[in-house]
Amino acid sequence: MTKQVEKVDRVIIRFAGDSGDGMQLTGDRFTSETAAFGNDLSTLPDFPAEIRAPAGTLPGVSAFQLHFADHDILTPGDAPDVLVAMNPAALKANLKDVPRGGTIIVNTDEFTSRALTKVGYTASPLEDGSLDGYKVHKVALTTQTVKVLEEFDISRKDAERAKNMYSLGLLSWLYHRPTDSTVAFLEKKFAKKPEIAAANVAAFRAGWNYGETTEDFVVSYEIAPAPMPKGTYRNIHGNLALAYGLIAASHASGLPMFLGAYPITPASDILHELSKHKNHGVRTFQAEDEIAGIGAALGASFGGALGVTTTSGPGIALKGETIGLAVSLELPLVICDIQRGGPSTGLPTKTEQSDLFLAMFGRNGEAPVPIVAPRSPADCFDAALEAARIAVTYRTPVFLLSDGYLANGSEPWRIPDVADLPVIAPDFATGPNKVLEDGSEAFWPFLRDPATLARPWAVPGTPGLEHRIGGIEKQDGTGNISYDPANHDLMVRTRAAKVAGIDVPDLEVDDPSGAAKVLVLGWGSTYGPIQAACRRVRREGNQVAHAHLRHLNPFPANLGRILKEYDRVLVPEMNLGQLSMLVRARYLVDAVGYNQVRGLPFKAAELAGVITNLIGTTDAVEGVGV
Amino acid sequence: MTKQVEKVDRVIIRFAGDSGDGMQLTGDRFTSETAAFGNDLSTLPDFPAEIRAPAGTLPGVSAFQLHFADHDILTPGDAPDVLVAMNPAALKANLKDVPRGGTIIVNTDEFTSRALTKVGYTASPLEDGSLDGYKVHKVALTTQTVKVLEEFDISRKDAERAKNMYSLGLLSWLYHRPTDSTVAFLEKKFAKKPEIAAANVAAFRAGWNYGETTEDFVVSYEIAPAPMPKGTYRNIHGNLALAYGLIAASHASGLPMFLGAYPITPASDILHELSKHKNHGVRTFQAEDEIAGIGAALGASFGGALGVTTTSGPGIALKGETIGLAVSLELPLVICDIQRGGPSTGLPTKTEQSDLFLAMFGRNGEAPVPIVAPRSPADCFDAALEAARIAVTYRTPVFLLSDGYLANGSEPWRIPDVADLPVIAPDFATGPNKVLEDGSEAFWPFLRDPATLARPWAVPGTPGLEHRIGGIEKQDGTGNISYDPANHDLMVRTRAAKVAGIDVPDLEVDDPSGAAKVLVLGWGSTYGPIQAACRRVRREGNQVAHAHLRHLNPFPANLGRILKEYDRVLVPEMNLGQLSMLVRARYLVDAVGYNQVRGLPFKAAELAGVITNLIGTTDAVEGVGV
Amino acid sequence: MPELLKLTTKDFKTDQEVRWCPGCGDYAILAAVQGFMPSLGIKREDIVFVSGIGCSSRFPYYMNTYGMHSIHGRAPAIATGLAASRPDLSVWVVTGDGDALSIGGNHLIHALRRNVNLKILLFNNRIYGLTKGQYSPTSEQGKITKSTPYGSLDAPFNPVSLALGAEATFVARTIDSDRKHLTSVLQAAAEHEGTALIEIYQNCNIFNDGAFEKLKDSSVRDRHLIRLEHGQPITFGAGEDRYGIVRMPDATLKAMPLAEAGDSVLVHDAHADEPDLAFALSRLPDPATLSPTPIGVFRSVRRPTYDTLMSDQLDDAARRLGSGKLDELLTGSDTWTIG
Amino acid sequence: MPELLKLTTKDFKTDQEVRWCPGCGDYAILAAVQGFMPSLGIKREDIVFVSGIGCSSRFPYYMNTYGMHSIHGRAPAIATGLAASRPDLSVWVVTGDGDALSIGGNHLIHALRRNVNLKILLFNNRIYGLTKGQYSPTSEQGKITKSTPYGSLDAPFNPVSLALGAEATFVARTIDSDRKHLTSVLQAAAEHEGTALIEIYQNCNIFNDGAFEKLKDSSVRDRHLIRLEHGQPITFGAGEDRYGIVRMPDATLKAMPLAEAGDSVLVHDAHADEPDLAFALSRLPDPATLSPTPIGVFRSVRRPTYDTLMSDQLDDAARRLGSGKLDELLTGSDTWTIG
Ligand SMILES: Cc1ncc(C[n+]2csc(CCOP(=O)(O)OP(=O)(O)O)c2C)c(N)n1
Ligand SMILES: Cc1ncc(C[n+]2csc(CCOP(=O)(O)OP(=O)(O)O)c2C)c(N)n1
Ligand code: SF4
Ligand code: SF4
Ligand SMILES: [Mg+2]
Ligand SMILES: [Mg+2]
Repeated sequence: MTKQVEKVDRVIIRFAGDSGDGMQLTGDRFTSETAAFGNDLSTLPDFPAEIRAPAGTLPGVSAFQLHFADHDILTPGDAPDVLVAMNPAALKANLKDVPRGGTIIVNTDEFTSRALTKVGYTASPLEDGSLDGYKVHKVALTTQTVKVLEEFDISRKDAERAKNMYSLGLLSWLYHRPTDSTVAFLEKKFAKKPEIAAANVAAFRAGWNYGETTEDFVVSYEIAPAPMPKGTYRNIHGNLALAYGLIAASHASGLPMFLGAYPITPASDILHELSKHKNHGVRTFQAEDEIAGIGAALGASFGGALGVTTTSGPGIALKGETIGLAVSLELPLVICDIQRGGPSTGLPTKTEQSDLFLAMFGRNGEAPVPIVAPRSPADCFDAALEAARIAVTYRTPVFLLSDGYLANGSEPWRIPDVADLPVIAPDFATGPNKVLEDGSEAFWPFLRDPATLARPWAVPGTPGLEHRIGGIEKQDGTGNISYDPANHDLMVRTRAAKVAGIDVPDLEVDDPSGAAKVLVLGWGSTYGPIQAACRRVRREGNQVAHAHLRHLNPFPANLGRILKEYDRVLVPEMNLGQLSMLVRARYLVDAVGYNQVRGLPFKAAELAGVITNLIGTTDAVEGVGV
Repeated sequence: MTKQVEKVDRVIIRFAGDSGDGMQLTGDRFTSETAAFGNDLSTLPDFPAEIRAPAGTLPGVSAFQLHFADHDILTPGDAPDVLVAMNPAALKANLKDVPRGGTIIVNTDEFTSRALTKVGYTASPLEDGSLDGYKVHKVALTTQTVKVLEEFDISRKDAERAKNMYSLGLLSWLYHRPTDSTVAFLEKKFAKKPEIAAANVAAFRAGWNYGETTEDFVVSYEIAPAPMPKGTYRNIHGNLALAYGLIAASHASGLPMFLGAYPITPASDILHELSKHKNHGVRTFQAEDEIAGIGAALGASFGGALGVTTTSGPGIALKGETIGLAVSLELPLVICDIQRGGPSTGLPTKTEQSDLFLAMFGRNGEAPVPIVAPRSPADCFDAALEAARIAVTYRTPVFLLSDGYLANGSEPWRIPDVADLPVIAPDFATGPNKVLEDGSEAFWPFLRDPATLARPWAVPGTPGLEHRIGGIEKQDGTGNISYDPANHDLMVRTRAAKVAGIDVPDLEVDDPSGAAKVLVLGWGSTYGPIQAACRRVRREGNQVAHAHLRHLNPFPANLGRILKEYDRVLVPEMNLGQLSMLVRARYLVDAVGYNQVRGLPFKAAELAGVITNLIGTTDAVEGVGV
Repeated sequence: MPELLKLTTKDFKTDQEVRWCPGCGDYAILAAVQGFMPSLGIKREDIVFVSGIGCSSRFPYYMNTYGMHSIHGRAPAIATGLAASRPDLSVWVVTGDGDALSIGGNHLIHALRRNVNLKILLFNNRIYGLTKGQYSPTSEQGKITKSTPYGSLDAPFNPVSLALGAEATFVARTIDSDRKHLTSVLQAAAEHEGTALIEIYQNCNIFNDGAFEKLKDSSVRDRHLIRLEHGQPITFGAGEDRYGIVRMPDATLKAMPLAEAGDSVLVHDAHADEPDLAFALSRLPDPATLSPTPIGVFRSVRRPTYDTLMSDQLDDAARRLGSGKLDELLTGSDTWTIG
Repeated sequence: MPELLKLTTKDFKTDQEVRWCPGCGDYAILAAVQGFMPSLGIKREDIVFVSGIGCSSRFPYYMNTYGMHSIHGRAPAIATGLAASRPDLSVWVVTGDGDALSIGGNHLIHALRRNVNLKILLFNNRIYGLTKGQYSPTSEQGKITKSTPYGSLDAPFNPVSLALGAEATFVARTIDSDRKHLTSVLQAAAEHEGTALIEIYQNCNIFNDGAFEKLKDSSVRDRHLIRLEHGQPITFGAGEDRYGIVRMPDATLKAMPLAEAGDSVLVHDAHADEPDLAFALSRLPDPATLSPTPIGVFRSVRRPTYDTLMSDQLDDAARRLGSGKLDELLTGSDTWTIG
């Protein structure tokens, strides 16, 4: 049978199954194939908080969504074109997101009456007409896989497990993905169990062949590679990019890195990754708790290392006192908060942007800390470098605010040329910096650089610069303990001025027509959805501007001016309005928030609607005004 | 010799000496005598962070300032009329605050050349003319005291120590204070050492007699009692009033109080005080740290107690994660933050208002917590009651933001009639609150009161209401764990709505003429200085309005309207502008801050100047505008 | 009372789906605890389970009593406040090796020295389960995990030694799969007045499978497991290979073939005033191989409990001073009256 | 090296005025440490003192080395990061009984089990000094303080027992006023590779005066003080009343008149693999009266230090894989090229 080939410009696929079905791995592999093929892509894993929730239940469903295209895309997509559902729970949990007309591939083997009852289906949705509006492919994935693997000397359980590779093979066929990398991957992963490796490869190939042969699939799809700037690319997750950014900062500054961390979702992977790179001089310390993690990092900074701590919201809530100490000591420290749903334990595996206030204000006393936020998975690399640059240059703790969506999402990354990376100069103190009245020389640990207001960083081992620092208020210059009222006021204002004066690039506005009246201001991981929404709005003939903040503290110097250039400012955030509050207070601009705390990124279509509505009101208002 | 008696309306005295000189005790006694006499008064102790800094040094100086008058006063006074300086360090540290023409009483015995050198005097200020502009009384306090006590069977050291009572006697004579209470006090304090008691009484009397006899003092002063509302009064410190307010809340609610606390300046005294009142059913638990302190209090709340935790800024920075849990569990909890100078260890014994942001925002996720602040030492009583009322009624943690100035300052307090205290109704759940679809009854721990949005509080021991709660997001109603996106959004908004909807009295504005264009908006302990400043401004013929917030979250419903009624809003704060930022963000009002972080309360005169200047600009602006 | 209540295992189950991985040792412990509860003779409403965070800490959701799933490491502190203010309740803490010994180590040792009336069940699987497999403070040195790909560096805690060093009045160890033993230890803990720490070896079949296999596998376990019983000689082994624990001249304990050891085999005394023997017993197993591992009650001694002492102070004060009157308190001794 | 440096006590003093209360035991400890430092033979710039918060924690300001006065209870954690990343430094921690055992208890026990190269001086005055006199985790039960006007309820920690239960490799105890003994213990700690905990009994003459008087007063101290010396019989007492420590049949230790005890007097072995004896010795004093109190080195054994192990892992990796190249890392193995 010859099959049709259709060209399409973009596809969104969601793989969904039980926690134990290997959906994350399947998604990762499909992503790798897609990346290697040269499409632009964006991914969104979504898994339960339990390690392995009871099989076949709704809370146990694990999903992975992938959006790929022949052009530059920004989000993992709003609604899947294709849903692969490994069991009834996966179908039930995900069906509502698939638009009518979408494609659904189901593993019919799992649609037993017991499994159906477990999730509350009284009749099989495969039979009762509830899928009438969709293109449904019923495949006996388990049976077919087991059959293919009969020859192999492996257990029935292992054979069944390979069904995810079978489905991957089928999808790979369906979208013309290159298969070499998956075969290589399987051989490497199961290097110690060659029989299992061979079985998985066989299942994968069988899935491909099934697509090629069966009459159930008559069309396959081609998505041309996306035109991207010249360069060498890889696909990268946010947490990996963040870890690499930190290692790059260590190279760029010549400072050995010391990570003090306590495991917590969704930050743990950074600890895992960094602990692999000991030959880069990276020391990783799994502390007894978050306070010890940051304490150890601060101690290492005192000793001349690039001190880093990684955690999520609950961990930041514990580190507040030590961050205050770091502010008072004026030592470099990079604090990574991979935000998740709160408050309290909240939704550990879901994304949210609700720690901005905590980062800005979560310490006793006036304790300003610069804040940097990445906008996409790959951007975590640059943001980490920028956080380290500020920390080292200004001798200050710096927040790097990523989130669960960036952490686990992935996209193609053009690998930077190492020679182009910024240089970070630690500029250690090497000798006295003060001539006393009696003509003798001294080292004053709080005598500042007049340009940056940074204090000197003298590390133990440097002869003649022995000094003591601490969390009690210090005399300007000498750093001796001082309870003097005027000195305290001076020091509080000086620390504030130092942070306020950090050299931050001007904010760029994406306003192609220059005629927009509505500005959408965002920060962090909402970049993709906002930008995608703006493109939609523009495609419909409306004008809208988009500016996205990398620096939340201090704000870029031109932010106030930009805000005043637009009639309306919309601030979409995955919180109840934290940036919008900061902007309102600072610039007295009536920024309106669009807020969701659903543990999921915004949908571009929804946001586009909100923007369009707002554009409507602007016109109305103007109409009245003129 | 007959002495002149002059009538004056107000006096400010500052006692200053070494940490070991007993200045705090002397000040306290003088305050008690003054209170008993019926003057209005306000006090400001100011002591070093060290327990006993080396004798004779500037950092070792301990001072106590007292302002008393024949009329209603508001602050401990800007500049002392009388300085009692027990040694050269005390003179040097305090002289700059005494206006020319002021009175200085010095203990000449301590002005040895060694003591002078220690603080950097090259010549004795008593001789070199540097005190020419002041009325100086040189008294050999130590020698005279020791001489008086020669007869007593006590050590030389004990005799020398009594010099503070000698000086108290002298000042008591100078201002016609009643002496009985001090004699009674000394006899009680040294009940176990009668010889010491007698010696101190003798020294006290001798000081009085010295004033009566010596020609050095020719005038004594009378300050008539202040007219105050009818009632029984006592003098009270802020921390004591706060402790009493909590005990009163325990009585008013019928909930046994449980305090979980870890000692920290300036909050420890609340722990000390509460631990005395076991016959009021108060349990005090000195925990291993601040996290355990609040954890235990929360555990006790779960068990049906009035859970309370007391600390200062560094402690709050540690409690953030547990406060988030309390927000998520929706259990009553009173969190007292006696603010001190920050960041980090900062200035532990000095006052500041810089934890407002921390109280508002110091938790991961969206975790709103109501905030209540007292305005004067005695007001700590009412504020504590109000905090408890909100906590119990709305099932929520509540912040009570006091500060070091309120904690240690004192003023007369009209003792309330217990019958007038508000009733706080814990309203425990006693039975099922939900009929399920199948007709059976159930208890749903997150089914809310539609008016307050409070959830039911079912305490262990109540049969049939067994339930489990936790920090993971809960399903609306049932309280079961839920990762559902829409439910999370709903719960986040519901918790926010509950706090936003707390019943808070309208803000009252003090604007006697009704013609003011400038509004001064304050919160917490700045009440006295702001009100005193406004009176000054008005006395000079200008108009100014003053409004003072007890509730920082939620704001009173009429705040926005009030702000818009004035041309300019001034927000004086002992921080870099925290309330002003909240107000600007919320109401888009261009509130200007007047900010100081000097560890000391504002001076009324200075504030008055700032207000007058601002009134000037308003007129100017208006002139242009019209 | 037990007769009156007539509670059954079923009464202690909730309607919540249990969400541990299939095969997890937590299931066995849950079943044992639910099975044991009716014998306590305490009403369901008077029992509270408080936990921290971790796989194990999901426990309270499955117990039809009052319960709180709190935050990581803080359960002993939270339970202390509850138990100290409500001595009428039976308060149980469920925690993991990370929860109790890493982030929560301080609260644990302070609870032990205070002797608050808490029963602490420490599910020790020598791994962080919930965060997917990092090493824990009880993991053997050199352990390869996600966070230690080249092997962990630090010597593990021995929870029994640590507890004894922290003035614990009751310390025991048991194993998830040995329901009978587990139940007997629960029983002993429940009878103890004060803080009881029970270390439960628990298999995490996903991230640290077989960690205690030697102590469970019936074909070998008798060679590695010492069952402590108060008043009984301390022996172990099977068939010909039976050993007794004896004290060596250098004061340490050693396993010696029974024949050789003869009379010198030590007799277990869980009620000894001093924890010397209990501590020495806790040192017997090799931290890496866990052999030979004593299970059972190491120490169980009486010391007044914190909650009772606290209640006594309140009662005393009320007796001496009368129940506190608010108006008297507010008035104090130093007042003046106007008008 | 010591010869080359020619440092004196004076070199270790700073220009900062010492601000403890007159008569405080901290002065004596400071003098002893400043006096001891030159003998270390380490350059001033290679020494760091890290402290928490408390009276004792002001210590670093008075040592002319690098120093950090950090926050309450966290010094062991901060120092761990410093020592682990800079094994070339000599890192000392100064802490109090509240700082180390109350808020900082967890960091302390974890530092001990990790065996980071830290020398921890725990100034134990059995009270909170800086916050003006609340009871501490080492205060005797029933102690009347500002926060416990009716007496404290909880049993105190015995810091030596706790440290031994936490896998410490070096634990010693000494007394502020006995400069010679203090110095000898500092010496032993400095020579130890790994975490050394030294408990120093320190008099707070303001809030807990005389807490250790019995152990200091030359007319009685010999009756209460046991001076431990490795390899020597464990004896104490004066004149006729001399005692030896013997092990009783029930395995506990007891003081017995020397005459009676004869050969059975135990010989101290600080280097024993197992901490059994050290632990038993730590239990000798009555927690309330502190008699009889052993001082000296309880335990000193070798175990690889955390910082060395960590450095070894880095060196190994560099040796095996070559020093890390950033471009290779960033490129990884799965790339595609465009253009
Ligand atoms: C403050 C905080 N830090 C870290 C975490 C992440 N976390 C959750 S459970 C856990 C450790 C779990 O290990 P264990 O206590 O041994 O329990 P188990 O899952 O093995 O039963 C960690 C690190 C958290 N939830 N909160
Ligand atoms: C987070 C925090 N909690 C509490 C305090 C208050 N505080 C300072 S020192 C101290 C205890 C001091 O006792 P200890 O450690 O024994 O030292 P000492 O003063 O007796 O030498 C306390 C509770 C603080 N500074 N920071
Ligand atoms: S990860 Fe381990 S401990 Fe957690 S539920 Fe699964 S098997 Fe049990
Ligand atoms: S309070 Fe005690 S410990 Fe602190 S300095 Fe004074 S005497 Fe020393
Ligand atoms: Mg575990
Ligand atoms: Mg102390």
